[in-house]
Amino acid sequence: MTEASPTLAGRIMPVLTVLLAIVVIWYLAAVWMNAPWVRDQAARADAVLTTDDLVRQTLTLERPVLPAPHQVAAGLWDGITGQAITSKRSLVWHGWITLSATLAGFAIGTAAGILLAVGIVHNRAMDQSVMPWAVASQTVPILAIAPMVIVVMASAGVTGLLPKAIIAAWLSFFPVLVGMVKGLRTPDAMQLDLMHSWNASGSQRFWHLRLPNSLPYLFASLKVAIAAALVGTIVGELPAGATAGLGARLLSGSYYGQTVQIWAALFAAAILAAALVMLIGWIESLTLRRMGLAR
Amino acid sequence: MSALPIIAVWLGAWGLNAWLSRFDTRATRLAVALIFGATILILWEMIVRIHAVPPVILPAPSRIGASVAQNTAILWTDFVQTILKGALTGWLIGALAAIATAIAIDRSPFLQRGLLPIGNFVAALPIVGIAPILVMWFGFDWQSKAAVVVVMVFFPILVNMVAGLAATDPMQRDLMATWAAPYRASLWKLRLPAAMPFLFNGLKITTTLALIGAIVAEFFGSPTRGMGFRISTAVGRLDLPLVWAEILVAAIAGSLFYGIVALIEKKVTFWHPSQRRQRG
Amino acid sequence: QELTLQLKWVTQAQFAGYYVAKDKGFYEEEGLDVTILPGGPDIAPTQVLAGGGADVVVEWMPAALAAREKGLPLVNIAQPFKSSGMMLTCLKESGITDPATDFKGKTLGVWFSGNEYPFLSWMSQLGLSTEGGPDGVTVLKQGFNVDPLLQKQAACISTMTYNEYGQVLDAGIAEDDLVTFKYEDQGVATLEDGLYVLDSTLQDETKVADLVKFVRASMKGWKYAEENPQEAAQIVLDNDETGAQTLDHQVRMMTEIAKLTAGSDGTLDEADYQRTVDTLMAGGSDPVISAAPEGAFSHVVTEQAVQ
Amino acid sequence: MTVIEACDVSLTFQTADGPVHALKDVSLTIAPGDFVSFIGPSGCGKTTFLRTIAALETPTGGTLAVNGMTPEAARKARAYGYVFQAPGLYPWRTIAGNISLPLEIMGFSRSDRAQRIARVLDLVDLTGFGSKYPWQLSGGMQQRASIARALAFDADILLMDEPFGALDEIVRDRLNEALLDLWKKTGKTIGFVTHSIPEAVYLSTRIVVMSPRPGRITRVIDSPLPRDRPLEIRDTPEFIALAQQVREGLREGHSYD
Amino acid sequence: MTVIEACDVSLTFQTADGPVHALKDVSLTIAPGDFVSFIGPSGCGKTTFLRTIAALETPTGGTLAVNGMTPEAARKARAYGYVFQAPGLYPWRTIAGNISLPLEIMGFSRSDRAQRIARVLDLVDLTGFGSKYPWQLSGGMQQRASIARALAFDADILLMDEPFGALDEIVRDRLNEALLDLWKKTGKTIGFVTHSIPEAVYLSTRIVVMSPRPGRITRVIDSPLPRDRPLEIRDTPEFIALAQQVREGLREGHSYD
Ligand SMILES: Nc1ncnc2c1ncn2[C@@H]1O[C@H](COP(=O)(O)OP(=O)(O)OP(=O)(O)O)[C@@H](O)[C@H]1O
Ligand SMILES: Nc1ncnc2c1ncn2[C@@H]1O[C@H](COP(=O)(O)OP(=O)(O)OP(=O)(O)O)[C@@H](O)[C@H]1O
Ligand SMILES: Cc1ncc(C[n+]2csc(CCO)c2C)c(N)n1
Ligand SMILES: [Mg+2]
Ligand SMILES: [Mg+2]
Repeated sequence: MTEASPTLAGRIMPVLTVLLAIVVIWYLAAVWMNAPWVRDQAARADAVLTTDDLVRQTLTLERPVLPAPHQVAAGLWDGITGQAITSKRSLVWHGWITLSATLAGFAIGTAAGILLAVGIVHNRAMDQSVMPWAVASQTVPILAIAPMVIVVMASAGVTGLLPKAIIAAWLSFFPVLVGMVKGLRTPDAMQLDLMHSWNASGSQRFWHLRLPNSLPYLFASLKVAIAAALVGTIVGELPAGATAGLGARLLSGSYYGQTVQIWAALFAAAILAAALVMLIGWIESLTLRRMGLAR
Repeated sequence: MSALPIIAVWLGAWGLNAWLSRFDTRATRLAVALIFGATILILWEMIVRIHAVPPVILPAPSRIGASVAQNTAILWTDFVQTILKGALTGWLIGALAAIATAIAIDRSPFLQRGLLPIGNFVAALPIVGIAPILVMWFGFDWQSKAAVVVVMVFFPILVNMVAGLAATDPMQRDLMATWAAPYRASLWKLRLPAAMPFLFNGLKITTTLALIGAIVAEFFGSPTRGMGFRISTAVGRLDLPLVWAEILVAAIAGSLFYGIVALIEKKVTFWHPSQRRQRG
Repeated sequence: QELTLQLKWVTQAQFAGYYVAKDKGFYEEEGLDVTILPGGPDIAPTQVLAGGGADVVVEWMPAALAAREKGLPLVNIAQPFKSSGMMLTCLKESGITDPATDFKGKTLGVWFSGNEYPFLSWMSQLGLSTEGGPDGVTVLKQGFNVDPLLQKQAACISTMTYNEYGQVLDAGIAEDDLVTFKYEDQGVATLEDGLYVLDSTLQDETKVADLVKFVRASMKGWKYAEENPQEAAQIVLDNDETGAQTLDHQVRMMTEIAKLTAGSDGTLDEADYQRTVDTLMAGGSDPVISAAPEGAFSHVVTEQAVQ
Repeated sequence: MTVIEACDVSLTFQTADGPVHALKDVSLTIAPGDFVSFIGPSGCGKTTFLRTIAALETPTGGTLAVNGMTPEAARKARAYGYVFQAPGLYPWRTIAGNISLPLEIMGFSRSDRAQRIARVLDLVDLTGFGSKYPWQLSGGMQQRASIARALAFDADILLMDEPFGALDEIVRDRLNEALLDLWKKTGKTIGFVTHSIPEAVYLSTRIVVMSPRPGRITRVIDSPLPRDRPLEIRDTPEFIALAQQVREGLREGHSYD
Repeated sequence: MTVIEACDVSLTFQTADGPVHALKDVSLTIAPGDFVSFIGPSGCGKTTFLRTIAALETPTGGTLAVNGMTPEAARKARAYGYVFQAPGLYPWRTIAGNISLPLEIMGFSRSDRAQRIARVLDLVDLTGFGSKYPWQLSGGMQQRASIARALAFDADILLMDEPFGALDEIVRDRLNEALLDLWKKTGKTIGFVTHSIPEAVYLSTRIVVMSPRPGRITRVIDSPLPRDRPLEIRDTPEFIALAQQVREGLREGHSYD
C-alpha cells in the first residue's frame, strides 16, 4: 500500500500540463474580453476589422481589460531583469521591501499565534475568553483600519517597516492560532493518559506530546500565515503613502490604468508568496522526515 | 499616575475571570468571554478619556455606541449589501465550487499534482490586486464583491478538502478494499465523512476571509452603499464613530458567521476526537 | 527647523511646487528641513494632521471645512491653487449635452473619501437626487482610474483636467467623442489644494515663523515649476518611489497644473472662499456644511510670506 | 479445485534501514471448506500473508491465485470477508451502522440489512449495543463488532486476523463454537490467524506454523479431528498430541529459545 | 500496610442513551508485593477499575487509596507504571525514543537511560528494533515495546491492561516468566488484566473475577501456589483445580451462559 513518491518529472509534468491549459484559456479569454474595446475603437475610427486584425490587436493593447500572458511575462521580465535592482522601477527592489516587512510581520504574527494557542490550551480562563475575540479581530476589515494604524503609529513616531509588519502580523496570527489550538489538542486520550501516568509536568506534556503532535498542523498553518502576512504587508503599503513595495506598485498601476503593470506586480507578489510557501514546505518535509512522521 | 486605574481594572477583571473559569459551566463560559470583552471596552474608554485621545484618531466606545443607535438604517442597508449579498453568496459559491473541484480531481493524482501548486499560487494573489480587476470585469455592484470572495475562499477550502479526502487511515481504506467498494461508495461512505473535520477547518477560516474580501473589494468601486463604501467615505468625513460602528457590525456578523459554522461542525463531526472527550 | 508636509495624493506633478522647493534647496535656504509624505487613496490628510503625523497638509477646502464642522479646527494658511481642475467627463454617445436636463437616470462616477462634496452640492443645485431612480442619478463610487468610462459602466466619471482626462485621451478616445463639464464653468467650483494647519499651531509664534518660511519657499517652488515644467516633472519623477510615473505624463500634468496655480501668490482670495462656502451650504436638504464657518482661514502667514 | 494457491510467494518491505523480508517462498494450497489456522511468533508475517491473499499487499515474488483468479480479481468479486487485527470501526457510524456499511455497499435491501444486523449482533452478544458509537465500547466489544461486520455479508472466504485476541476465555469459547457452527453449516473457507495453540487445534482442519526473519512456513499440520467438535474434544488425547505437535513446530521457529 | 484500598468504589458513565454503570460497589485490598490478576468478560469494567487506580478516571462513589494517598497524589508521586490495552506508542519517536520518553520526563541521566533501554528491549526480545518507528512493527511487537516502556522506570506498582493479549504462546510464556522473575526480585505490586485463565493462575497471588452490567467483583481467589513457579507448575493438580475455580467464577458472571 506504500505509494512511491513521484519522481521530479512526475511532479513537474502535471503542473506544466495544467499551466499550458491555463495559458490557452487565458489567451482565448484575452481575445474575448478585449474584443469589445477593439471593435468600439474600430467603429469610432470607421475602420473595418478582419478577424486577424482583431486577434492581433486584442493581444497587444496598451490598456487591455485582460492582458495576454506574453504581455504580463514581458512586464515581469522587464521589471525583474530590465532594471538595476536598486532602481525604483525594479520589481526586485519593490519585492525586497515587501518581503522584509512580510517576514517581520510573519515572525511577530507566528510568535503571537503560538503563544496565544499555548495559553489557550493551558489556561482555562484564556480558553474561554480569547478565542471569540480572536475571531472577532479577524472580521475587522484591516484595510479600513490600516490607515488608522499607520497614522496612529506615525504619530507615535513609529514609521517605516514596523507599521506594515504589524498589519501583516494581525492577519497572520489567526491561522497560526487556529491551527495550533487544534494541533495542540489532537493528542489522543491514550497518549495523554500515558503522560498523566508518568506525572509529566505541563511543560513536559507540551514539549514531548502536544508540540510534536501539533507540528503537521503548525506547518499547514504557517503556509497560510505567510501568504496572509504578504497580503497584510501589501495592504499596509497602500495607505503608508504608497511609496514603495509591491502594494504601491499595484496601486499606482491601478491608478494609472496600467493593467500590465498591475498584473506584473500581482504575479511578482504571487511568485513571492509561492516561494515562501515552498520554503516552509521544504522545512516541513525536512522536519517531519527527521521526526519519522513522513511516511 | 494615570496608568494606575487602567492597570487596576485590568488586574481586577483578570482575577474575576480566572476565578469564574474554574466552574466551567455554560453560563460561566459565556460570562468569562463577556467580561473579557467588557474589560477591553472599559479599558478603551478609560484610555481615551484619561489620555484625551482625539476622537478623529480613536473614538470612545460610548460614542461608537451612540453612532450605532443613530445610524441603524444605514448599518442595515450596508449589512445587506456587503454581508448578505457580497460575502455570503460568494462564500457559498466558492465553497460549493471548491468541494466539487476537490471531488472531481480526487480521482486523478495527475490533476491534483498539477492543480494544487497552481492553486496555492492563485491563493497567494493578493486581494488588493484582484479586486480592481474583478470590479472591472463584474461591475460595481455586489456581483464583483461576490466574485472577489469566491476567489479568496476557493483555494483554502479546496486544499483542505483534498487533504481531507486523503485523510483516511490505512485500515479504514483496506476495509473498503476488502468489500470491493466501488469508487462512489468509498467516496460517500468513507472519504467524505472522514474529510469533514478538514473541510470545516477550511470553512471556518474562510468565513472571516469572506468578510474581509467583500469589504475590501468595495474600496475599489461600489454603489453608494455597503460597509467598505461607508467606511472609506466616513473616514473622509472624519466620522470615526460611524467607521467603528461599521467595524462593530462586521465583527459581530463575522463572529456569528464563524459561530454558526462551528456549531454545524460540532453537529457533523461529533465523532472526531477534538469534539469529544474520549477514552483510551 | 523640521517640518512635515502631508500630501493629498501620491507623488505627482500636482505637488510639483513642494518637490521643487525641496530639491532646489529653497526650504534649506530658509533653514527648514521639510519631510514630504505622499498620500494615497486611504489617507485622509485631516486625520494625519489630527494625529500629529504632520504639521501642514495639502487638502481640498470642502473636506477641510467639513472636518472643521466635525470639531477639528483646520485653518487655511495659504492657497497656491487659484482655480479648480475638477470636471465630469462623459461619453458623447451617452447623449448628455446639458447637465440640467440630461443627467436624469444616468450613472455617474464620483470620488468619495471627502472629495464627493463639490459633486453633491452640484447635484443638489440641479435638484437631482443621488439615490438613483428615473428622476435622479445613480452614483458609483469610482475607483482609482478611468476604467468605468472605458468599460461603459458609467455615463460620466470624475476627472481632473491635469490627470484622469489625459488618461482617457491616452486610452484612445478622441476629444471629439467626449463631453466635459468643468465645475469651474458650472459655477460650483470649490477651492482645491490649499495648505492647512491646526488652530493651535497658529497660536505658537515660532511655528508661525516657520510656516511663513515654508509658504514662501513653497510658492517660490511653484513659480519655478510653472516656468520650468520639464525640469519640475523630472524632479517629481525622481521623488516617486513607486517608479510608476512616466516623464511624458508628468510633463503634461505640470503644464495643466500651471494653469491652476497661475495668478496665485499663495494668498487666499476671500471671494473664492466665499463662493466655496456658498456652494457647500447650498446643498439643499443635505448641505455639506450647515453654518458659515468662522476663522477657517488666516492671512497671518501669507501676509508675511509675500512681503 | 483449490480456493487459495500460493506458490513461492515472497514479499519484501523496503525500509529506510534496509529491506525487511516479511515473506519468503511461501507455498500453500487451501481447498474449499478448509479451515486453516496460521500460527507463529509475533512478526513472522501472518498478517502480511493474509493481506496478500486479500490483495491488500502485492507480493514481490511468486504467484498467488484465489478462486482461480488473481487476488485482485477475487477482491473485486467480493470473494471474502476480512477481520483486521484491530477493530477499525468507523467512528462516525454507530455499531449497527458499521455492520450495515458493507451491506449497503453490496446493495442489500433495507429489511435484509436490518435482519442481518440483528442476527450478527446476537451472534457476538452485542444485542442492545447497536446504537452506541465505537468509542463508547470496551476494547473487546469493539473487536466483536468488527467480527460481526465481517460475518454479516456471508462471503465464501473468511480471513480473520486474531479476531478473538482481546476476548476472555468464555466469550472466546462461545465464539469458537459459533464460528465452527457457521463453518459447518455454510462450508466457507476460513483463513484464521491466532496466537493460541488450543484455539488453532480446536478450530482448524489444517494448521500452518510460520517462523520469522525471513517469514516462512515451517510446518503444515493436517488435523485428524472430525468436523464435529464439541468443546470437550479438547480433553482428548488426539487433541493434546496435536497441540504438542504445534507447540514443537512453534518452538523450532523461535531461534532464541 | 496496604498498597491499594478500594472501598465501595462506583463509576457511572453518562452517555446519550442513559448512564452506564461501569463499576458498582467494588471493594478490594491489595498488599505490597501482591500480584493481582483481574479477569472477567469483555466490558465488565476491568480497564475502568485499573484506570481508576491510576487516577485516570475519578470514581463517582466510594473511596480509593493508593499507598495511603489519594490516587491523584500517588500518580503525582509516580507510584506506578501503566501498560495500556493498545500499544499507544508515539509515532514521531523510534521504539528506543518511546522507551526513553518517561525516563527523560523523570529526569534520568543519559547513560542511565541508554542502559535501561537496552535492558528492557532485551527483556521483550526487541533488541535491534530500537531505531525502528512504531508503524514499521507488527502488532505484537508494538505491544511488547509498550511493555518495555512501562518497565523501564521501575515503579513500585505496575498496572498492566492485557499486556500479552496480542502475543503468541511462546513469547507469552517467556514474558510471563520474565515478569514473575522481575516481580520476585523487586517485590513490586502488580495489577494485571488478562483474559487467559492459565495466565492469571500462573502469575497471580490473587485472582479477582469480575462480572458486567453493572461491573462488580464476584470472587476473589487467593492462590495457594508458591512464589517460585516453574512453567511446569501448570501441569500440577493444584494449578488445574485453581483454574477450574476461576473458570466457574467466570461462568457465573456470564448471564447468557
Ligand atoms: N509497512 C511496513 N513497513 C516495514 N516493515 C513492515 C511493514 N509491515 C510489516 N513489516 C514487517 O514485516 C514483518 C511481518 O509483519 P506482520 O505484521 O506480518 O507480522 P505478524 O506475524 O502479523 O505479527 P503479529 O503477530 O505481531 O501481528 C515484521 O517484521 C514487520 O516489522
Ligand atoms: N467513555 C465511555 N463512555 C461510555 N461508556 C463507557 C466509556 N468507557 C467505558 N464505557 C463502558 O463501561 C463498561 C466497562 O468498560 P471497560 O473498558 O472497563 O471494560 P473491560 O472490562 O476493560 O473490557 P475489555 O475486556 O473488552 O477491554 C463497558 O460497558 C463500556 O461500554
Ligand atoms: C479613491 C480616490 N480617487 C480619487 C480621488 C480624488 N483625488 C484627490 S487628489 C486627486 C488628484 C488627481 O490627480 C484626486 C483624483 C481620491 N481622493 N480618492
Ligand atoms: Mg499481525
Ligand atoms: Mg479493557
